[in-house]
Amino acid sequence: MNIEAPYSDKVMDHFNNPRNVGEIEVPDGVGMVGNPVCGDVMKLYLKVKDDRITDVRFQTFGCGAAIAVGSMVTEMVKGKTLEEAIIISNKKVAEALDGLPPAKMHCSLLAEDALKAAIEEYRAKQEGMADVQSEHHQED
Amino acid sequence: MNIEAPYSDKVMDHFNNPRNVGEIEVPDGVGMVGNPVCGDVMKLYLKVKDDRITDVRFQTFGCGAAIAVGSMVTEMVKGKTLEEAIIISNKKVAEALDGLPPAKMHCSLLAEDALKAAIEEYRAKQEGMADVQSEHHQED
Amino acid sequence: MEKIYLDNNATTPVRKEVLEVMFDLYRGVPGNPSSIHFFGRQARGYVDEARRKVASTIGAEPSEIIFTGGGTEADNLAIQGIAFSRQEKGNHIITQATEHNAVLHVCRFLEEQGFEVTYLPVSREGLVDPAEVERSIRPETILITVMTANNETGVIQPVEEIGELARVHRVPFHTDAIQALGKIPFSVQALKPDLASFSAHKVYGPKGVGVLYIRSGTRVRPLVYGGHHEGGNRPGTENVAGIVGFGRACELAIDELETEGERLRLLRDRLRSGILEKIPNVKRNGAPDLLLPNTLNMSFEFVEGEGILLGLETEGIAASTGSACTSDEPEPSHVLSAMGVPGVLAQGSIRFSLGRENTRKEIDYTITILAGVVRRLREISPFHPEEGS
Amino acid sequence: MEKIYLDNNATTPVRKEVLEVMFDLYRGVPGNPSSIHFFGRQARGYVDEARRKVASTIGAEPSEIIFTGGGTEADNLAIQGIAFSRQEKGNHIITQATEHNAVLHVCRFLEEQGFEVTYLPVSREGLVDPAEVERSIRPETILITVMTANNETGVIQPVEEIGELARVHRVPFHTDAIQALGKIPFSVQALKPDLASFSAHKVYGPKGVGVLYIRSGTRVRPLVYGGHHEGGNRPGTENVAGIVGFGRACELAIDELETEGERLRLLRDRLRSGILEKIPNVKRNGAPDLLLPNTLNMSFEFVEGEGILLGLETEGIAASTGSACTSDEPEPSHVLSAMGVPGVLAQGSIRFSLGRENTRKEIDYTITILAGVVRRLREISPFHPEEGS
Ligand SMILES: Cc1ncc(COP(=O)(O)O)c(C=O)c1O
Ligand SMILES: Cc1ncc(COP(=O)(O)O)c(C=O)c1O
Repeated sequence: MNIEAPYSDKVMDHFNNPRNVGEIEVPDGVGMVGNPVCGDVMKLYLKVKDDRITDVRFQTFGCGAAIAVGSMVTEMVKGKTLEEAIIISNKKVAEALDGLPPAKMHCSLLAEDALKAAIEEYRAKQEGMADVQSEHHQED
Repeated sequence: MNIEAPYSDKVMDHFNNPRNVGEIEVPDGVGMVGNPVCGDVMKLYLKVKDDRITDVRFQTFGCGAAIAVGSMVTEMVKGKTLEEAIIISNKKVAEALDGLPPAKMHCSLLAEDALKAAIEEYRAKQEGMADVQSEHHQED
Repeated sequence: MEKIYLDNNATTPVRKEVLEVMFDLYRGVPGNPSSIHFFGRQARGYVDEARRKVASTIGAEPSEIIFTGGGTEADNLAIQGIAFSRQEKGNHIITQATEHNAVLHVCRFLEEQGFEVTYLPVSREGLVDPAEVERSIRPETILITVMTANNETGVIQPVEEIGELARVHRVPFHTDAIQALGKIPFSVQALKPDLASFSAHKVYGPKGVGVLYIRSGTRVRPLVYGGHHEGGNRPGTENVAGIVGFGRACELAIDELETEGERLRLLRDRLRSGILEKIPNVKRNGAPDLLLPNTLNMSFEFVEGEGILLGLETEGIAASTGSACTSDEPEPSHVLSAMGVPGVLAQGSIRFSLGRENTRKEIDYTITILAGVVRRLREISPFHPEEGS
Repeated sequence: MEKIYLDNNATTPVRKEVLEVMFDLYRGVPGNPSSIHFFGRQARGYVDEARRKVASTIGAEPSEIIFTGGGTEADNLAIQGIAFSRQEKGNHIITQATEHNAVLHVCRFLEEQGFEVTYLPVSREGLVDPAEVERSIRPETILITVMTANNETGVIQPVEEIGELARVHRVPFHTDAIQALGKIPFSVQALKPDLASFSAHKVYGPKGVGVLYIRSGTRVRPLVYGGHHEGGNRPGTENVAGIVGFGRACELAIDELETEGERLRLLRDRLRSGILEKIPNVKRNGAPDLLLPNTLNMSFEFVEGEGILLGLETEGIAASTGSACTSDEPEPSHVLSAMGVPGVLAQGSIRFSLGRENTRKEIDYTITILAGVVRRLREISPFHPEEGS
């Protein structure tokens, strides 16, 4: 009878063969969210060119769902512009994985949050550089 | 395995074929004990000659044990002198039946008590008659 | 000697179809439903499926079904659970005199704890008067508990009216439906109780498994603590096989409710007519038109019930005096006493409760044997007018 | 794929010999033990026999054995039962931090009811200090409850010393011996507790059956009311088949205690050595010399436990993170936290609990698979020093 599988085949595929695992040596943006004491942490690295994500990597400390959403979100954002990427919701990630068990939906938030954090970090750095550049300009 | 029989074969025999059931038309002593609301009543009739029990009958309203002890006690006292009969304890009745379940030991008291009540009634009548006789005597 | 079992209100044999699913499960599903691995998820899946089956049997949502360790525990969880969770709202409980001890003893315990309990009387037929229920309701009333059907007499109470009153007065209503399940239609959609108790072993399921229906939104204080199981209402590792057995038993009971109910009613009526025809000085107990189809309670004048049972047993027939209780309680049945049956007559009362396995032949045999037993015992009785005067 | 079950502390599969007696009983003994006819007496006989078996397994008198609806209920009956029956004597209870929720949650409930509870700390090895128990005893202390062996770590507490202290100070002593039964010798003659809890499904018996040992003369307030069953301590129709299954399971467990205990200890040690050899950055949890022979709890640095479990499951291996609990509790194990295991490390802890069906081959396979899973997860982890720096 029904040994209901805990996860969809897609989740299991991303858990067993996670895409885009690891770090980017000199990232343009990095986001790290979660709390290891509560079980899940995700770190996401971006390479950005002309407002477009050219490379993305992730690392996860967490359960199977947390790993799969990390893998999936990297697949979803690669090649996207930052505007397109930042509106990717946790629900979209979960849908792309053919769903998550209700108790695991919170894991998909990790992916959304890590992505947002990385984009924000990138933008903050950009603004900082812009400021620096404009300051330079004035000095010239 | 153990369907422990509730009662010994002897109890069942006396329940199924009770001895000395019924009344004595003109008894010398009658004892009735118990309370029907609590479940058990025994009535015991004696015929006495020269302080010896020549006939005995019983009636019971009650459970199997109460019926069996009535039957057994009548067997035990028939032909006995009143002195011999009155010392028959409920334990002896129960033993003669090869024992009773603990929860049913109180039923054997019915037999002892009904017998004692009947003997006492007989003796009270005798004393009354003796009194009457001695009164007669004085009158004479 | 083939034995005849006429004590199905005390307990029923586990039916073959139920045993099958239970043993398949025992053999194949070793997991703890709380474990997250496949063994655990498999067990959880079975428990969830059983919950759906029980729920659909009584017209409830699966989330409203709490599995317990039996009917007694279900009654306790309902009554203690409501009493202790609503004690700031009030301390008054309404029940009635012919409830099972699993209700009455809880009420007595609650009285020791400072609650006040009204035990409503019943009519000679065993019925509670809904108007009396209504008159007993006070501002501090926090629970009304009235059984759907009585285990000793089979009398079916006017629970729909009582439930309606309870709703109007906004008092939570619990019903012990343990004897009703599988014997008469029972739906929480129709009756709308806030809580209702059930027990598997009365419907050909295993002993030691019960259900408390708790209407969504109703809160009870648990009896035991220790985990998240059953929504925190009844912590402890689930009796998976027992629960699955209950689920299957419900399913089958519902399928067969009408045909089997009708069959039992005919058999029961045959037993009744046979007894009345063959044995003089017999009284029927309980409202004749408001009885479970399988139950017959009769008083045999001048003789005592246990003697009758032993006489029947000698011929292979098992019935009972009132509820299943050891004979260390010499008082007559509280149910019959409440109905005004005099003590001596109550002592001579027998409950015949029929079940799936009984046949017409068995009933006819029982009538014959019973007539002989009663005649013989009356001959021994000091109260029998012909013999004892 | 053959599955490997390494979660025997969560629950054990019902063993064949136990199933056989249960099945025979379900088919052959339809009675309610409270009924006085032969069906009832037969059921009563089986319950009595099982009671004798359980009693002799732990060195108790049959009259000291109360059957319950599970281990959680047994713990509750002991703790609530003593607390509420002794509340005029005092309101203080002593327990310790690594108890099962079936003890801790009851204590929390009792705190809400006005009792005071001291939760003693444990050492890094998971052990309670008997001297601390003694220091915590006050005039108003009415109960000390300390488990015999922990379900998550297998750590065996110094219950003999604690029991001795309790006796000297005349405070009732309860021990949750649910994980000890069948794994290490346990006798109420040696330990002399006033109350001790057991659960059938931890010793290859059915789920939903427990036992509370109550020393003769000790009184507890029941959790439920409704009849004379189990001496009034636990009313409700007995789960006859489950009780009989528990009796048989006890008998077999005692027969095999030494040989099976030794076999499991060797297998467990093999698993431990294999892991320590193949996987770097692993920490063992719990006093190494005071462990149940079948239990191994290990923390794998840089990775999270549920991920490990899913990796193992993919290869057919079932283990657990701490106690069987659904993952809606994201906090790390309260047991490991109490032992001072840092949160991140506690999140990476796995309990392997071995049982009768495990083989050397399974253990060797598990070591290999586990090494691969942990390596792979560490490659993904942001915390792993080689990969993540
Ligand atoms: C009406 C009623 N309520 C409660 C119970 C108790 O249920 P259980 O035997 O499952 O504890 C019974 C049967 O014993 C019953 O007939
Ligand atoms: C130490 C301990 N206490 C109590 C329990 C609860 O017992 P049960 O599962 O029978 O309710 C368990 C197991 O679940 C346990 O391991």
